[in-house]
Formats: sequence, C-alpha cells, structure tokens
Amino acid sequence: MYPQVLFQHRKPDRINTFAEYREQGGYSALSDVIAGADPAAVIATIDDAQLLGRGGAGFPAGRKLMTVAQDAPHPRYLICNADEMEPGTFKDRVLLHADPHLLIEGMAIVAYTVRARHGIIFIRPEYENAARILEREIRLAREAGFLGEKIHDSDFSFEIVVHRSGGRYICGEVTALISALEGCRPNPRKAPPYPTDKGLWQQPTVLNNVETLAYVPLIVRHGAQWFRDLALTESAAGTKLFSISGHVNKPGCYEVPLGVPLSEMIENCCGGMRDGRPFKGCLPGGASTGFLSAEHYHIPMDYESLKAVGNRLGTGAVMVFDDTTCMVAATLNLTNFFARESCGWCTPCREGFPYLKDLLYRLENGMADGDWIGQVETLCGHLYKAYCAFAPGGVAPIESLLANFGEEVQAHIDLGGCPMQRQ
Amino acid sequence: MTQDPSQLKGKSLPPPRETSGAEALKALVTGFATTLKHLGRRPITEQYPEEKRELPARSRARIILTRDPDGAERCVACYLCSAVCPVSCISMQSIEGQGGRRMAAWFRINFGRCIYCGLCEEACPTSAIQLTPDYEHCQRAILKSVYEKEDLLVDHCGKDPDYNFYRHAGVATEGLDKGRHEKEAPPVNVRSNMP
Amino acid sequence: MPTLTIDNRPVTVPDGTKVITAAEQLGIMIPRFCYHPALGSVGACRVCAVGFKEGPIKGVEMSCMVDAQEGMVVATDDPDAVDLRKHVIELLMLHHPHDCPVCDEGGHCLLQDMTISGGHGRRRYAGAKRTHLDQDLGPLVQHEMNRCIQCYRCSRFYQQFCGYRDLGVTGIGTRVYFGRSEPGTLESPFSGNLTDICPTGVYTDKPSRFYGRRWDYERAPSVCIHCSLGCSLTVSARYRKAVRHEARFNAQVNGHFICDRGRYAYAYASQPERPRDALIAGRPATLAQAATQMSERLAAIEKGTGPDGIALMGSARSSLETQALLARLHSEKGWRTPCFSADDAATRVVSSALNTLNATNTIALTEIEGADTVLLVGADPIGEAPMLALALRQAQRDGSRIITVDPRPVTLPCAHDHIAVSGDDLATAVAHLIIGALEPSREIALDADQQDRFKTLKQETRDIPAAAELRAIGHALTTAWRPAFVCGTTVPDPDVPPLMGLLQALVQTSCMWSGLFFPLPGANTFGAHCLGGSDALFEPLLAAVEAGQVKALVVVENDLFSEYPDQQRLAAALESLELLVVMDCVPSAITARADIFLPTQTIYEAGGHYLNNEGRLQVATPVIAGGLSIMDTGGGNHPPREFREDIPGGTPRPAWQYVAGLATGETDPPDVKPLLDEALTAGVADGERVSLPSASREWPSIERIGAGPEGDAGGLTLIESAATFGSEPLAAFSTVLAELTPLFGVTVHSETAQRLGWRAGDRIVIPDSAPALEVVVTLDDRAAPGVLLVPRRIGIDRTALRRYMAHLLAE
Amino acid sequence: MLRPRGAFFERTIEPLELHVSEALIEKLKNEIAAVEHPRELAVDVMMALQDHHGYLSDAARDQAAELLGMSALEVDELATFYTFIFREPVGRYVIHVCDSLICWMAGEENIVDHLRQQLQIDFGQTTADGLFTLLPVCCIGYCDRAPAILVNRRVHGPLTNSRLDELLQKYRAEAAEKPGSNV
Repeated sequence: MYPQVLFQHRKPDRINTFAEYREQGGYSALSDVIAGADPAAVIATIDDAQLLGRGGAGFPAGRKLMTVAQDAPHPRYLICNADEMEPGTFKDRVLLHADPHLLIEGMAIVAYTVRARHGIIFIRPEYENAARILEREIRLAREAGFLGEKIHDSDFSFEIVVHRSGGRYICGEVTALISALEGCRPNPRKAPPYPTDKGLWQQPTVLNNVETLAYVPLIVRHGAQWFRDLALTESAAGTKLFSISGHVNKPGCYEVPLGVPLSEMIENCCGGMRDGRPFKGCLPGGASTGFLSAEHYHIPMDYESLKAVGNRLGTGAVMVFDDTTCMVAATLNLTNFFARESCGWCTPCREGFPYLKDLLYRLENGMADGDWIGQVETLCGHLYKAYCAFAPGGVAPIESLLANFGEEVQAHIDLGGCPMQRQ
Repeated sequence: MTQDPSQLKGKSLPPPRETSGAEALKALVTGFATTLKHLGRRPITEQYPEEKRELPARSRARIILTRDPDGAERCVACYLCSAVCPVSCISMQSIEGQGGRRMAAWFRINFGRCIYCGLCEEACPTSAIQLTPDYEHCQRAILKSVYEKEDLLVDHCGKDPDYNFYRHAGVATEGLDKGRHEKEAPPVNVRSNMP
Repeated sequence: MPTLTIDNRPVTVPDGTKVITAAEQLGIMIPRFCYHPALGSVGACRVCAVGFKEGPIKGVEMSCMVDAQEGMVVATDDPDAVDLRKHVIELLMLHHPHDCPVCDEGGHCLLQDMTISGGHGRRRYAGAKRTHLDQDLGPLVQHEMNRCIQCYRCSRFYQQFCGYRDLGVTGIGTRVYFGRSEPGTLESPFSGNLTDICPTGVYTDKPSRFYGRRWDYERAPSVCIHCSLGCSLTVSARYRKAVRHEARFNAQVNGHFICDRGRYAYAYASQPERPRDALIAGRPATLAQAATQMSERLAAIEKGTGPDGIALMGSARSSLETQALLARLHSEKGWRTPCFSADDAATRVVSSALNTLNATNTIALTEIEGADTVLLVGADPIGEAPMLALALRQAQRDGSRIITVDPRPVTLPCAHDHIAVSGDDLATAVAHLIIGALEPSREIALDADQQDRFKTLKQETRDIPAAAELRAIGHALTTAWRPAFVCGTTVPDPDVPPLMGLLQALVQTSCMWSGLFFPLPGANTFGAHCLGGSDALFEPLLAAVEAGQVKALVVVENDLFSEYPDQQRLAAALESLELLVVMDCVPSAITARADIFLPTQTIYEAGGHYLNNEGRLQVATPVIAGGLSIMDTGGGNHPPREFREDIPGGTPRPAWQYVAGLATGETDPPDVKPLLDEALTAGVADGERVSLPSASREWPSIERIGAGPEGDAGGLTLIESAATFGSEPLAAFSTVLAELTPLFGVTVHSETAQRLGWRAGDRIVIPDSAPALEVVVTLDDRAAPGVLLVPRRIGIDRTALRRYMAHLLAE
Repeated sequence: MLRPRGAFFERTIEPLELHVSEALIEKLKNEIAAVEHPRELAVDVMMALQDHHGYLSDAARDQAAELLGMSALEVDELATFYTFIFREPVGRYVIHVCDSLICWMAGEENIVDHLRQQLQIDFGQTTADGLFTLLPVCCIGYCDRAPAILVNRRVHGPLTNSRLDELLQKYRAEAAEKPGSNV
C-alpha cells in the first residue's frame, strides 16, 4: 500500500468531520499562513512542489497563481471547479465525500495568496449530496472562524458559496464555467484576456480543480520537497487520485503516487482484471484521452510517460477494457457523448461529432463504404481547428482507435460489421 | 495528328504524279456506278410538310412548363431561366401561391427571340421548363409568338416523370410540413428534455 | 503599426487589427460567416482559416481571431487552410435544405457563394437532414430556420449590438435555434437589419418576399429621408416599383445599419392611393392643362394683388432642388418668402440650434459612438432619430455614460440615467448643468466680461427639483474626455440649443474632444434653414391669408394639417383662398382641398440632394423612371400585350420642375446643378458638410432660465412628439409599417394620472373627433409630472385631441 | 441596468397561472436582492421553480424572468441549454439512465430495456400515471457503481433488474402514500 495523502483519513461510510480534521492538524496551515505569511512565498512553495492542475490540463498550479498581477483590481475571485463531468471520472466526488475540509482549507489558502475575496465551488447537479456536505461544512468552518470577514482578526476576508450547475459537460471548461456563473450561455470564450486577468465579472479569477486545491494545505504543512518525493518517477510530483472503472474486479477511486505502473494499479488496487480476462486496453484519463493498448500495460502513470506515448494523464480516470470489448463500439459511445455535449458554438465540433458518430455507427453496423479511414482521419484532423479544447479531446479516442486498434477497424470494414457480435 | 510545321522544313515534297487514261476511265465509271446504285434506292430526304418525322425526345424546340407527378405546377419562378437566357426572352413574376408555394403569377416567353439553346432547361432546378421536339410553332403575327403561362403549361411531367421539387425542398407547404420531406428528420424540439 | 505579408503583398495596419481586416485592405476577401466588421470576431464558423507561414504564429489559424503582428507571412491559399475551409462548408451544408430556388436570399447569399467557390457539390453525409419549425416574427422579417448555419450573427446583433432581448439562441449542440421564446413581432426597431446580416436565408425581407432576384433589381445608392440623420441606403426596384431598402455602409453617418422606419418606409411610393394625375378642381386633367391654368391664374392674382398676394409653402422633406427653386421663385417673382414648416415652435428651435452649430463643434453620428459621456436634452432618439439610439448603445457598450434630461420617459436600448424635467424647465436644467461645470478653477480663466455673464446666469437661474442632480452631472462633465451633447429640436424651447452650445464650449476647454448633435424635425430641415426658411414663419402667413392679403397659396410637398395644430382654423383659412395649388406625392389631407393639384415624383424617380442634421450633403440617385408597377397594370396577371408610348401612371414630374416652370415660364426643365451651387453647395462634394461658420456667435439668451413655468405651477402640459412609427409624413403612408403603428395612447406620470382620475389601460374616447379617436392611458413614472405625452400621428384629429386636452388642462 | 423595452408593442403581462407559494417567491426575491448580479442565480431560480412545478413551464419561465430582471427569451436561452432543467412536463420521478461508456459496458442497455418494458415508455416519455419519466444522461460520475441511474437526481447503482423492480416498487409505494405533490 502506498502512502495515502488526501485519503489518509478516508472513512468507509462517512466524511472526515470538522472536529476530526482539526484534531488531525487541519486548518493549522491556514492559521499559519494568515498569521502573516508572504503570499508570494506561499505561491513559491506551491510552485516548488510542482503541483500540476489535476483537472485534466495539467497546468502548473503555482504558475497560474503567479499570473495574478500584484496590482490587479479587486474584487478577485477563486473558483473551485467541481463540475466533474469527464466520463469515467469520479475522484472529486469521492474526495468531497471523504475529506471536504481539505478543499475548504485549500481554497482559503489559495485565496489568501491572491487576495481573493470570493470563493465559488461550481458543482455538477448530480453531486447534490456533495453540495450539501460542502454547504454544511463551510458553515462549520465559518462558525469556527476560518471563513468570513477578517479571518483570525487579520485583514483577510474570504467567503465560499456553492454554485450548482444546470448540468452540461462544457461547463467544466474554464471560460464556459465563468460564462455559466455569470448567468450567460456557457459557451467557451477565447483567451486573451485570461481569467487571471479578466475572468468572472471581468475581474481577476483563479480557477482550480477540487483535487488541486485539496493538496495545498498539505503542501503548505509539509513542504514542497515532501510533496515532490511522493511521486515514484523523477519528473512527477505528488500522489494522484485515480478513478478506475470498467472491467476490473474492484472499480473505485484510489490514491497512488504518480508514476505507478498501470498494471500495478489494476492488479494491486483493483484486484486484477474481472474474471481474469486479458487486458485489452484502457483510457488513461477520461473520455478525452486516447486509448492505451495492451502493449502499454506496464506504463508508469504520470504526465511525462503518457505524453511520451502521445497520450495524456487527463483527469486520471482509467477506464479498463478486457478482450470482450469492441473498441469501435466503445469509441462510438464516446463520440455519441461528445456529439451530445457539444455546445454548438463552432462548426467543426457541432457538425463534426454527429458526422463522426454516423461514420462510426456505419462501421460498427457494416455500412462503412468508400475511403472510410481516410474520411475519418481528415475529419478528425479538421476538428483540431475547433474553437476550444473540447473537440481535440473528443477526437483523441477516435484517432487512437485508428492508431492502436487499426486491425480491429480493418476487421470491421472487411467483415462488414462488428467481429465481436459474430462470435 | 497535326505536325509541327517546323519539322517539315528542309523536306522536299514528292514530285507530281502523271494520270494515265485508264485511271481516268476507272474514276469515271466508279462515279457513274455510284450514281446508278442510288437511283434505285428510296430517297432519304423527307417531304415536309407532307411527311412529318418524329424527332428524338431531347430535340430542342418549343418550350413547355411541365407539372409534377401530383399535377401541380413545377415552376417556382426562381428566375434562373430568365437569368441564364442569352437573348432575354423569358420574363416572369413570382408570388406566394396556394399553401405557401412559390409560383409564377405570370410567365412569358417571347419565341420571336428564342434561339432554342436549351440553357433555360439546363438551369431549371425543378425540371419545370423543358424543350420539346415540337418545332411547328411559326406565327405570322409577331405577338402570337409571345407565349404566356397558360400557353406554356402542359398537364404532364415531360421528360422527367418523377421529380417533385417540393418533396425535397425543406420548406413547409400545405400538406407537407417541416420534417416530412425526403431524407429529413422530424423538426428539432428545442425544449426537449432529451440531452 | 505592424507590417505583415498576405499573399506575398505587404500591408501595414494599426495595432489590434485582425488579419481578416488587414487582408481586406489589400482587397483580399477571406471567406467569413460569423465575422462582421460591426459585430467583431467570435471564431464560431471556422471558415476564415488561413495559413501562417512565418512569424509568431505558425500553421492554420482563423484570420478573424488573430491580431496582425509584425513579420507575419500569411497565405490565404495555403492547401491545409483551403482544405479546412472546404470541409467546414461541407459541414455547414450537411443540413442545409434544398430550397435555393424558392429562397429569397438566392442570388445574394454568402453561403451560396462560398459553397460554389469552395467547390462543395456532393453531400457525403448519409444521415437525415435536421429541420426546424419557423416562427412568425411579424410583418417585416421572414423566418426560415432550416437554412441556418449557426453563425450567431443574428443573436449577437440583436442582443449585444442593439440591446433588445427578445431574439436569441436557445438549445444546445446541433439543436441550437435562433428565434424568440414565442412567435411574435420583433420588438427591436432595428430588426430589419437581420435580413442584411444573415449570411444565408434564415431572415429574409418579408415585404419584398418572392418579388424578384437581386440580379434583376434596378439598384441605386440613395439617402433615407425618414428622419434628419440621412442614413445611406441602397434602393432596389423592379418593374417600376421600389421594393427594398438596404443599409449602405457610411462611415460617418449610419455605419452598417439602418432602422426599420427607414428600411420599410418605401411603400408610400407605390401605395394604390398615390395621386398620379393632375387635378383641376378635383377633376382629372392633363399635366399641361393644369400647369397652364396654374400659371395663368397665379398671374391673374398677381395682377390684382401684387406679388404679396401669392405665398409659397415648401417642406422639410423636399429635396434641395425643390427648396432652392422655391427660393429662386421668390427672388424672381417677388412673391412672399417661402415658408418650409407650419410648426413655428419647431422652426424657432431649429433656427436657434443651427445658429449654434459651427465648423468646430459639429459632430457626425458615428462620432457619438466614441464619446465617453453623452448628454441628451429634450431628445428621444428612438422616436425622433432611431439610429442615434444605436450609436448611443455602442457608446454605452464601450463604457460611456448616457444621461437623458427630458419631460418624456425616454427609453433607450442601453443603460442610462434619466432625469425627468418638465418641458418649460429644460433651459433652466441646462443652466444648472452649466453652473455645475463652472468650477472655481475654470472661472479664473474667464475674462471679466464672461465672469459677469456667468454671474448673471448663476443669479438668474431659478431652482428646480432636479437642480442638485443636474449640477453634479455638470461637474462630472468636466472630467469627461470625450463628451457629446445631443439636443432635440421639437420639445425644448429655442433657448435650450444655444445654452447647450455654451455648455459644450465650456467643457471643450478641458477635454480632448466634444461636440454638438441636433436631431432635426425633417429630412431636409437643414436645407430649408440654409435657404432662409427659418426666418419665414407660418403664423404670419396664415394671418395674412385670413386677412385676405394672400389670395393664392402654392404648397409644395407639405401636408399642413400634420404640422399645424389647429385643423379647423387652417381649413377655414385655406377655404378663403382664391387659389390653392398643391404639389405632392402622397394623398395627404390637403390634397383634396387643392384647386389645382400637380402630382410629384418621389425620391426614387426624381432623386435629389439632401442636407442631414449636421449639414452633410448627400445625393439620392433616381432608381426608376416612374409609372405604375407592372404588377398593378397587369392586375396581378401578366403585363398587357399591347404597346403604348407613355408609361401608365407616369405623369408625375419632380416638384422642382413645376416650380422652375413658374419661375421661368419655360416648360423644359432647366439645369438644376448651377442653381444648387449658387444656393449653397458650391465646392461641397457629396458626403461632405456644407460650410458652417467658424465660431459660435452670441452669448445665448438667458431670459427663460429665470422665468417660472407658463401657467400655474404644477399645471398640465401637452407634448406631442415623434414616435418610431406613424409620425413621419411619408413613412406614415407605408402600407408595410401600418401594422406596426401602435395604438394611439397618452403617457403620464402616475401622480398626474391620479389627479386626472386615470388608470393604466383606460381608454378615453375623444369627443367630437373625426375620424373617431380613442386614447389608451399608459403610466410611466419616468415622465415628468404634469406632462401629457402623445405621439405625433399623421391622420388623426389633432384639433379634437387638443381641445379635449385643453379642457383637461383648464379643469 | 435599465431594462430596455420594445419601442412598440408593450407586452401585456397577464396574471400568471402559477400557484407558487408566496414564501418561495419571497425567499427567491431575498436571495436575488442579496447578490450583486441577479443573473448569477439564474440556474438556482429556475431549479427552485422547477422543483415546485416538476418542470419549468412557460409561466414559470416568465416568473423566473421577472424575478431575475431578464427577458423570457434570456431565461429560455439558459433553460434549453442545461440537462437538468426541464422545459417539458415530466413525471413525479425523473429517471436518468447513464448511457456513457462504463455504464454501457456494465449493461446499461439491459437496464433500459427492462425499464422500457416495466414502464411501457420510451426515452423522453412519461408513464400514463404521470409517475415516471425516462431520460438518458451522460456520465453521472458513478462509474464505480455502474450501471447507475438517477431518480430525481438521487443515484442508484450498481443495478440489476431485480434491484430496479424494487426501486420502482418503492417509488410507486411512496407515490401512493403521498399523492399529489410536485407534478
């Protein structure tokens, strides 16, 4: 078993309560920081810890905080992105149900570093339970004086509100999320201006994932070096929550150091493949990453290693497939998701995904004709020129299907349908 | 194959050939024989107007306005034929007809000007305007050559027995709402609860 | 100022210019759907892709989203970009219906052009086509959602650019739908622009639906004459009928757009009731007969009474040609000075306003968009000059503060501060603004004489309820960098414009830029003023008619009944004339009373020069020769098969030709250009301003600022002011706009309503009105208390209305 | 922000056919008054009215618009965007079946078939008794409990046919016990 950091106080059936959290040393980091720490020093620690954004993009969290200019106007906002809608991902939900005060304390510390006055947790409507837990725990934290006006008699004031989304995948995109909070249609916007410059209500806004913010109190408490040492590989830092689902014996959310091989996660954490069937492939980080095939079974799961094979760690949502899965059908399911969730702003995404879905449907059902592969490749290529990162993410499974499971695609074409169904 | 004149340069032409008497006689006999052979054959010329020949369907003569298989006017008065006509002999006015269909209030072709080029037929997106093999429509009075819609309109589909523009068009017309045309999905319900 | 290379040609552009705009400067038109110069870039359609070869950005990017930067090398024919564009078109065409032949956009459709030029021909997608139900958007705009390519231009234009909130985008993904929440008439008076900006046929022009194709239209550049702003238009006509106005880009005046009043007013020219034949004593006559009889009878009257017995009446809607020839007629014959308006109150305000304008303080409409503060006094843009409201909206979007000071509850499609001040207090209100702007530091800079005058101003100005607020605003104006001052010319009294001029001059000393903008009552009011018409008032003329001094009146394109409030007095006076000559193109109330009637041509047939509210000379080119539409002469069926030499209904001539005939006695029309040059336009090119004095003249009169309101304090006043629809004398005859003209109503403050015992929605039947008039009561607490506000409406019984209101005021 | 109105056609506001409790309206008004930008509460207000009505009817939309200072269209722009705002009537229990990859692999199709059979309705439809509405939904973040469904936004999973039957039974019993309510 690897050291548990975020999950060290995870209970099987309830949250880590406020009292317990305090006893475990919780909120000491916040108290220390508020007592007069230099915000720049705190940011430097976070930067030094090489904490990368855990929401999928993997942007260095410290660097993001540094982009908030010293003289930027007030009020400034801190938004926690709990709109976890990437298919296969449920780590934030588990974390919120395990130890919500990590997030609350993390938000307060980050808010202190950028002098944000308002904190907003943007949460998906499916997580109503988590939203209520958060609202309750925020109230407790406020009553204990860790939130609100002039915290600990310092000049730092910070409030957190929980904002429920109406439910759409695109709301998780940074700029779309900001539009959604403003009560506008959640269409993405193009930077510049960046949110840290002009975000929510045209004010400086820092936006981070739940998991990223939850690491902050621990980094502040134990130091950057401690955090970096948690990872197994040289290039990575820290642990990571992986939501593992699919054809494994024990699907669930597990905290492991970055760099743990995929095989080890499946075998040790999840009790191996279901029914002992062979591993066929997996999506390493949610629906908008590419498929890994059996040859990558032992790949170390960290940002760099996956980048090396042209893939991404994404949200760390590992969806595992055994040999009974038709990869074309799986891709069709994913493409259906992207076609449905496209916000309709730009042409390639709005019209391209239904087109791709139709093409995949035809392949799966033996109607692929003409230069099917060429047509799909061209279309995928053009989807990279869509407005936001939604479409490039959405074509990742399709492109990796062609690259890693080309034989299976060809079999579909040659056999005039799905070989799996024929067996 | 044409030869490059520059390649002929420097080559001398062959010397003129003498013609013998026998050759001349042979040529004469062959010629008369051909004439004699044809004297016994039926003439290939036709005695128009006593005899009238059936022209191929694609011959380009008098223009008609056809109807679709349901018997409705095909012409939607889109002005493409009048635009393409090189001699500007077509004029019309479009209006909103029954059931929201666009149609010609009037449609006029001046056959005094028409050159039967067939461009109108080629341009017509609805197969309405068609050229027919009927070439017999000379008139002494020039105004009689100006055909109005009622003169042009026929009660058949002409050369295109199947096409019905309004079954494909996508615009709602009486009896054919949105989503009921060929290859159309039902109208989008923007308030749908479906994701 | 970066220099970049596009298709091997260098171009230098200002910082912040997008590559797509830079290419336009080289004449390279990069395909676009969502991008529009007025609406900006949003990067939605992805069809403007180009290849970036060198410089800070490499690869295929959208030219509308990338700022031009130094050293960029751009290839619009980059194979990857061309392939992307081609596929984007394919994607856009997946669901586009097969209805070009019946689509009114066909022939001037951007999507058609791009599809053809991009080489897309075959639909490879095997799925069914998406369809949408359409909405009835009212009488102006036809909706056909199937054709939509989701460029978002309409919702951006309607909501962001215009500030109206009843049309937008609903749904998500492939379901997105552009329309209203429920079918119904669009609320924006700028809705017609949707038909111009839609790159395909989703929004098409409803009144000209199915009428013809762009390539068949006779088209000519023209000027809108339905308010004083003089927006640029392109007129489309076919078969002797003007059927469409489109906005023509004009960087100084209207930008890319026009309002619905201007866009749909044209139908007055082809209405069935338009008088097309000369009449003598109400009976049809030939033009020659009528003209001869007119000259003879006028000559006879002149003989009896001398030249003073004949009076001339012009109008603000006539072209400069007509106005100049009336002035010429006066100088040739010695007949009475032409009067150009029967509304003397307005004439006085106009006169003082235009005397305030000079070469340095006059600004153009689009300059208002760049102002950081706009102060409007006695101006209601949506009713008087709609495009001004759109300019204010743009200023406000850029962060400008808009302040309205008005007795009316001025509504604008943007956030603004409204200060309700009764009509009599407007001059005093401006005086308070001036006092606010006159901070001590500024006073030191003044010379003794000026100090004295401002001292007097301070002393004289009486207190009004909003005084403190106004002074604060006046003070704030001194910190503005680019303030603009707008002053109406129908509601304020003549003292207000010069006071606004004084305020502007005072603020001018401390800002970068400022200017005055006066919306005027008529399209060519400026021209009438320049031709000396402002001095000639109607009241003395009417008195002279009543006294029998004037025996003959020549009325050119003016319906006196719509301008002069007392209809009965006017009717009686006209009755007493020996000869009433009327020349007009609409069947107005005065036409039927004419002894001799001469039909005139409209702007579409005659063309003409016009001076807009800032003195800008603009030319309308004739677009049709005249005559009844072929649709009409054919009775809806095919046109007649016989030939005739004349054009049916082609009798009308330009009004100026009739006037010229009177002046010269010749039947052939003279060359009008030298006359115009002589009058005022010498050396002024089309689109330029006529020369204005170089500096402001006099210290404004400050009498009114001290005087109390007329009548009892707290008394009632009636304000008749222009509304978007139904007020303008030509547009009021447009059959297209008839449906949009709202119920006739009176707007009052709730306190006033309480005093009068009125409730919202009450219907008051005006006694003894003909035609019967019913007034609906609307309450609005943004109106000044004590004001009864009614729209100016052509064709209603204003005498009865005024009588009733006077009766109320008396009680 | 001044609310611009149409230059013509004043909209006559008819009394809403709504029986929303005064208390709820008052609560929403207070919440809106407490924030700087009323629009940021758009989703909350729509959800609150929807919870009261079962779905966001036209009248509820107009009410939301009035409360938020938005136009009806602006509310519709948002309402038709989000998954969990219903512009069409729904049953007392809205069953959202996750059809994304993991649930699909875990037998979502069987669940759907079973529900269709049991309820005699297809996706997007409501049972004749007005109790259940069946809708598909994308990944709800319960992949570790696949196949999962939401019933009125409460999650259930992993599901089997028998577990489903129990669930339906439970909700039917609840409805029988407390009739009326939020439809």
